[in-house]
Amino acid sequence: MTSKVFKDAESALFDMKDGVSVMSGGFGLCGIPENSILEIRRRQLKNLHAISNNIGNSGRGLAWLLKEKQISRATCSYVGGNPDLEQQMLSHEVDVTLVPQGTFSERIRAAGMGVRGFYTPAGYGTEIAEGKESREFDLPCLLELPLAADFAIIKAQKGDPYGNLWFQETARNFSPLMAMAAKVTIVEVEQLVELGEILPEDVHLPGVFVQRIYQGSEYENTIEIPIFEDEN
Amino acid sequence: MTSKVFKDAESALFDMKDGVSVMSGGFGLCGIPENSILEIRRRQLKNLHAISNNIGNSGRGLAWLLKEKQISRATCSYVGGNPDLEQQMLSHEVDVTLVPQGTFSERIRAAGMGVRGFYTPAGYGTEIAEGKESREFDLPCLLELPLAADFAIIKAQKGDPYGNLWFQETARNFSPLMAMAAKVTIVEVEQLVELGEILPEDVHLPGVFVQRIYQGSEYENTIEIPIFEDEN
Amino acid sequence: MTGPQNHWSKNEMVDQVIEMLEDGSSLNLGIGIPTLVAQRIPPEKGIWIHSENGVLGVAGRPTRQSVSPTLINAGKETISVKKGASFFDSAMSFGMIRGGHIDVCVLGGMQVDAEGSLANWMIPGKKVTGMGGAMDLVHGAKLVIVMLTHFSKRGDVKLLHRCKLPLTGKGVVHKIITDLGVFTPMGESFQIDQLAPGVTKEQLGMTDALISSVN
Amino acid sequence: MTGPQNHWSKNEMVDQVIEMLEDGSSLNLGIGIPTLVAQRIPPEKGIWIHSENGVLGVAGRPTRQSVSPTLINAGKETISVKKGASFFDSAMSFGMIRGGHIDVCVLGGMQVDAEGSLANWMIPGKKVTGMGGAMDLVHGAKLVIVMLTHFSKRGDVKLLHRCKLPLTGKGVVHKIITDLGVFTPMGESFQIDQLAPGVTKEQLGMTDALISSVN
Repeated sequence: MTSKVFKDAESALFDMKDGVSVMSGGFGLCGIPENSILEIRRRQLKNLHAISNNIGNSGRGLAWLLKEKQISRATCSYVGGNPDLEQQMLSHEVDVTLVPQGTFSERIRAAGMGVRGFYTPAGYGTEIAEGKESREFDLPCLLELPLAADFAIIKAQKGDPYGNLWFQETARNFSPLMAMAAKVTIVEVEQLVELGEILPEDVHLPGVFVQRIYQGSEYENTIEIPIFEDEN
Repeated sequence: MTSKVFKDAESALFDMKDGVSVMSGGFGLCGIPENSILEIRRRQLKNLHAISNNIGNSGRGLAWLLKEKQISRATCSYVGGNPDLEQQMLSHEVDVTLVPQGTFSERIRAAGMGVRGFYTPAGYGTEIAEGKESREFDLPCLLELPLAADFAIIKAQKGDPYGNLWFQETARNFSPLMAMAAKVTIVEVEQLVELGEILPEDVHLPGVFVQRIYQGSEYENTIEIPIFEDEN
Repeated sequence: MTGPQNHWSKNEMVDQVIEMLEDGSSLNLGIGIPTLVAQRIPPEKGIWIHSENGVLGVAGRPTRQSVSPTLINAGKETISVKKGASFFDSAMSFGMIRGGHIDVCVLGGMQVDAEGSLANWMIPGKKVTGMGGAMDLVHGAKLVIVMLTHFSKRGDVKLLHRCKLPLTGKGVVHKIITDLGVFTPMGESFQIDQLAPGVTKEQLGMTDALISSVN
Repeated sequence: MTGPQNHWSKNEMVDQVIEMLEDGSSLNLGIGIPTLVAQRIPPEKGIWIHSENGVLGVAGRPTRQSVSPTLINAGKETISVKKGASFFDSAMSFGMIRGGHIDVCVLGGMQVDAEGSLANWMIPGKKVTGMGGAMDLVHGAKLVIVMLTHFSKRGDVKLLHRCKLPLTGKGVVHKIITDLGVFTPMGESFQIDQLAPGVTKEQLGMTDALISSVN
């Protein structure tokens, strides 16, 4: 039986190619898959379609790839806080599609859960509605379609060899949803634990959604806006 | 501030009336809200619309209410194993709507999560599709609408005073979804624990979905089909 | 009319399913004969068994000491789980199926037809069990297998050109395993993939037109 | 043109929000001025603060000892949580909002209009921040409050008959709190619920037609 456990980012990302779509977990820099992103930079993959809430932030995360002009298309909800993306969006180097964050999450979940489309009020009556089907329920709603990807790169605090995952605090965000929505999901973990070490009730993402897992290293875990009690 | 914690089933169900719709958690008899169901029997509420995967089983659970002719309408996915329901369905005492189980779960989730409708392939080309809108995606799909209720009665292994819940093993099933989809969600727990005792990462259902909670008692926790190793 | 003597036992039917499973794959087992599959899979195949009531990693039966009322399969039977199992709610459970994450799905059936349609949830005027999860389970898995006895108690063959009973799913079945053989629905007829030892084509109770080829 | 001298401070604006909150209610706070609300809510009100990146039960700032890189709010600022907090994924987080389980939502804005429409995500040709969660947050909460300064830096009033900037949501805002007062959009005009002490109607920079009544 083939193991899902890989040695490192280099071995786990072996078949990633130019032009693929890649979902990347994390909110701002919280919970981002640092090792996998750095491996994509090392390999200088080009023409990527990045699907991520922020496409990096503060010059880090996926912004490492923006700086190297590796991303040609981006699907995200927020550009603020990411000067690299703002600049390449304005210069048309990156084709940016903005999606309301709740619709973004639900579209990714829909792809993972086999839901072929759904109706949401978000964005009705705005520019986002252009070209979309609308329909009246208790509120007027837009039809939104699943958002899938070739690869998902995500990070979890703990994971076991089957790929069962446990996320810490607010680092969960989009990661379990993306794991469901990609053809190949590659997980890096702070701690690779034994099978059975995560209580079956407390598994945040069942391993069936994970294709590859490896123990990450040298995490920066950057805090973007540190504010402390009694210091502001 | 009004507390969500009630003394018992009698006080927690104080405003439940004849004719309301009630979602009840549980798969067969696994994870059913025994105390709340028995309280509905004690009060002899009539003309109820029960929404539950099995509407009781083996003469227990919601079948306690069927025996007393308290249920006039049922929405469920499976009748097998529930002779009380089968008989009252054939005699037209209970108006039964059968919903495919995955559609049932997703419709309840949709009601809870504010999704106004979704497309699923389940049931396409079958009797279930009659009168429903269909639409071609990669597969032909049916449009399904949210399923909500006036009340949800559910059971959890552990709960805290805000209503954060933790479920044991396969007793989770429909319960967290129903808690999201009802106007008033009433939870009974085996253990009422202190605020903070359930690790924030391991909360299965955040308390914001719960209106009332009480410590249950005298659980039967009936096993429907006990089969043991080396004994069959 | 009764079936031929040389048919497969239930366990031999189950072994046909097990042969189709790739190591490490995920598998949903329907109520009835399919649950037997769980008991016979060699642990070294590393199969992950899903039950739609919210568990992945079903193992064998519990002991009288380890049994838990909150640990059951979709047939409401007591089970145990293996290391690495997980529990989840029903929306997630059916999302795994609908989203194509469960490789193989094995269901029981009343009738199955050459178009790959399945009927297994009601007999009009006689019996309604409800579809349970079956209408969802037939969409999504890469391999949908139906296990059923070749003939009904009345002696009617269950493999038809078109199902007469209300459908569970239309054009969804990939493989059929009966006590007489393994079949593939081809649209207007069935391909015979394999016959149980000693069983002949004539014993299948199917017209020549309904059998497209013997593999 | 600059605003009047007697306007509310940011903290006084925040206190207007806090007065509108029922004890024990749930509250989502947008990026910008609204995040200040978290710092000033009296703990005895028992408010549950939701941040759409996946947390319910946001409390004050962490200390240098307790700070965690994985514990932030939607503004990417470090936070702490109170007892009874929970973490969840983004689909659940926005489901809480969309499903109407969060009682109150407070957002910042660039423009807001008499129809209750809000613009806060882009200035064509100048600045695009993206809508983030704002387009979802304006649907679902029982009370949607927009907090913004009454005048832009250029001196333009931000309360308009109809927004000129691209909308975040159409007809979604229930209350508006500026540094000069509290307003309710009525369709064609705004109702003045309250003015900051010493502020007069004339100082609002709005035509008579745009003000329907003084409460």
